[in-house]
Amino acid sequence: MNNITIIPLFVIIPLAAAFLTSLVGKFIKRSSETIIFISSLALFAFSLYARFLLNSAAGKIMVYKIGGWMPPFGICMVLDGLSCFMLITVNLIAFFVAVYSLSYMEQYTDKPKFFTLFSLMVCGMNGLIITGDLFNLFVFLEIASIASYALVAFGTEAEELEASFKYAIMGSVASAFIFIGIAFLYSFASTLNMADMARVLSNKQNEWVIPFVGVLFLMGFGLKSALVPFHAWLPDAHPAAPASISAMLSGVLIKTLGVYSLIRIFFNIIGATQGYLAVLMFLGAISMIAGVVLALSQWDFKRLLAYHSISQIGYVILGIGLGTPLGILGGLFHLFNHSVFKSLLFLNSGAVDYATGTRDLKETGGLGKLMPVTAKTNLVASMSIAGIPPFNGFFSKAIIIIACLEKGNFGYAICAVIGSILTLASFMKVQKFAFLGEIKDKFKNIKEVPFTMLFPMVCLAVICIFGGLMLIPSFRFFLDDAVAVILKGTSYASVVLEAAAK
Amino acid sequence: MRNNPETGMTLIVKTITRLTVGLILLFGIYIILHGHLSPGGGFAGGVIVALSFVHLMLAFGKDVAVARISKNMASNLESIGAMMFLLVALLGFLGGSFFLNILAKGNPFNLFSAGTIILSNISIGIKVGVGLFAIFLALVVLEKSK
Amino acid sequence: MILYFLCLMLFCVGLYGVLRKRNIVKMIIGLGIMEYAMNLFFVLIGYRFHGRAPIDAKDQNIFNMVDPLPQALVLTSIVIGLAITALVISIAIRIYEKYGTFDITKIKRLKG
Amino acid sequence: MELHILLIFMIFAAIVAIEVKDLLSSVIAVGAVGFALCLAFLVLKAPDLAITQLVVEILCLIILIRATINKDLPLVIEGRWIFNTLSTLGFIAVFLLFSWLALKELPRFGEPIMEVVKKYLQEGVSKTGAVNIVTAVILDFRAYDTLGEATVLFTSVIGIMAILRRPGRKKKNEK
Repeated sequence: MNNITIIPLFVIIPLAAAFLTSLVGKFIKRSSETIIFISSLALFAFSLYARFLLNSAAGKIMVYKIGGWMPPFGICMVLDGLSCFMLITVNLIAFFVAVYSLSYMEQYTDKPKFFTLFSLMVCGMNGLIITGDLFNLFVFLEIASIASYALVAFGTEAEELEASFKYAIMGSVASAFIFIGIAFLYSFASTLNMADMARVLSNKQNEWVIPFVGVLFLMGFGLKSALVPFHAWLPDAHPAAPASISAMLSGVLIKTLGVYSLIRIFFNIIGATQGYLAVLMFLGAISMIAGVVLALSQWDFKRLLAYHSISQIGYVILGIGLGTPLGILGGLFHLFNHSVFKSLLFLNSGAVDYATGTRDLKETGGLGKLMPVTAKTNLVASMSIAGIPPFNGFFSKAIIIIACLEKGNFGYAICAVIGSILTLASFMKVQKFAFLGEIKDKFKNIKEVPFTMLFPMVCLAVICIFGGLMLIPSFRFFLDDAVAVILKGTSYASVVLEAAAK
Repeated sequence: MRNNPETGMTLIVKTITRLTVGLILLFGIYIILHGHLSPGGGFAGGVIVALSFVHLMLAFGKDVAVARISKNMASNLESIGAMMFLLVALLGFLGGSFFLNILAKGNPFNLFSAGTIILSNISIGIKVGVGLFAIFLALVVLEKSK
Repeated sequence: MILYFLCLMLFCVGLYGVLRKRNIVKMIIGLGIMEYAMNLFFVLIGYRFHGRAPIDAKDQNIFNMVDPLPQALVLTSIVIGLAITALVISIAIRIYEKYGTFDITKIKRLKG
Repeated sequence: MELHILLIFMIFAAIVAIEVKDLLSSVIAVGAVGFALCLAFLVLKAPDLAITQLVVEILCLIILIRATINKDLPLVIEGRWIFNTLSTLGFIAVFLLFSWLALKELPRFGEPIMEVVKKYLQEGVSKTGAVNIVTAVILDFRAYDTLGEATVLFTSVIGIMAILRRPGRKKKNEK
């Protein structure tokens, strides 16, 4: 057993948890809760430990060869700065959401099935992040997607089924585009390993193949990450799911399936040219503005949050599309921050729903006095998402805007500022109608939600407040290593292949 | 041809089914076990096994098939099959690596060759066979419970 | 070349069905056709003229076989397609039960 | 040549399946596409896939017919707006045009590069002991993919059972 054995554990633990939960969950009471709690805690601990191991690894990269086959022949798992960053984000949110679900899911029947699907979704995301093989990425993307289709429909009410159907159809079309793209790449390069493919592609002349494949992947992963021309499923699917799942979907799923895969393929395999970056920036800016404008007119708490997810993903893509070190740093930092505060907001909306039974902002009001913890954490999250200093959202947005100015893209910088102001406006509405003002008669006797739901909200709010500290030099390695991987571009190939040869 | 899920189809269909369903099941098992020697394998064989149960159910009605394998049992068996495959994968850790094929490879062209491949095929076969049957059962039972 | 193109045309027929049909079952069928087309496309890529099926025989040498890797990948992809189709059908059955129709224009509780 | 005929047949059957008014006929037509695909796999020297496709197709057809039989079969009147149809067709035309350009640069049909695969063919039998190279690939060289595949099916079974269960929510005990 050496250090490297930690890598496959990120897939084995959630998979074993899922199988066990579905096997014993029905017979032994509360066993599924215990299994999921232990497994998600273990995953979170292991992801931090992996970060610790990575610091001491040579070249800051670890490669695990499955079945002992050398990379172009077998499948390998790669743990580098970027995947470690994503692993920590995913498992952090997954742990808190799992704790929250312990009480929240009491409203629904058949908890063991919920936890099985939840665990499979985490397994799919972890597998996607650590894999080093293009087809394997597709397989794990499908695991995470199918689990999320089923989870969106978990309440089996008419709206949920309809949203899930829409999501499943659009998601499957996206997968089909991705699959065709992989087929083109396989035919052209005759290999599936990502590092090997990057090596082959950089030595091969072509005119149309790579741009065409790029467009296919942009459509596929753009659909998965809900960039604006492809966003139609998100405002239905995210509100329909149970609140804890909305937090997972908005918080990490669209980022892992969409943004991470897009970054990995465009920067590390195909090699990002100015053309791709310009397209990414344009889509990011459009999403940023369109999402927030659509959000302004919403009265359903969760639907409003869902539109804000589109807008915030726009910031992430804009930052990464800039292609400068500062822009990528801002984009990744915003990705992490958005995971934290958007999950927190969805958990808040779930708490409001749990206590009052409604999500309509016109009906609620004055909840601040009866649910003090929910109201305060929601205030923190709202200020974060609107970019008020000193919360974490301010720092990442500021970095993105500065990076825009630095590169001379004043138009995009102004877009980002306008988006931020509109975000503030729409969250002031949430504060006013949900938590301030007069309380309605029928909600006089509601109580604060149970402890297991409060604990994750408080923890996430604390991360929101102190998230800005990640920028001080002694903690920055967490972000800097991820940025370094992206900036390395297609020389990713030689790094991975060398590490594998050892 | 009335297709009534409670009582099944006519006598002719039932008689033919009684003759063929065992053969179909046997063929599925053959395909699973010979996955490393001939076309087929755990997945195709598993679907054939599932189809033999579906066949039984369409001909004789729901109750006869459910008497042989119920929905709960199907879903438990599926979890067990999945666990088995994961265990085969974990077995590789004994030799040092996830999914390492550690058993003796044997002579090619023999039934007992290819190390862990045959174990993987069997576990996938169980998993797929009962899993797909569980899907079918869930869909049909639901329709009748209205 | 012509074969690849015909295969992508089949893909587009399925895509048209998914995007333009207003009946849930028709959309599922369109999805199925897309899955057939993409599987066929991948296998076409691995075909080799005068190749043999990738199964060893005792007396023949093993060269000039068709590419086995796409076949292995497509096997996975067929399973994924089956899984998605079954899931979507089960959602469709529940939707039918709630609304009594497969027509998507009548199923409009959600506003886009 | 037989592949061309099969593909053209598949395209026609697919168009029939999409356009025909009756749902049951549509399901039967899609079955025809599936069985033609099975034949195409045989022509392409992929017997494993042909077997799998055949049995999967049968199962899919049974499930689809189960889902559609006795359900609203009459005409489906579509809200067919000319603009939407034209834009969809336009998108498809652009897609096909660019795919034509990209396909020209791929290796020609029948002559794959087979860079990595050479090793599978040469050492597959001696290293894994499996005579069927496809099985050797899916259960030894790329067994991790197969774990993923089994998990996909498992996810789908659990998901279907979760969706079909009833009731979905516990009754709220009103305060």
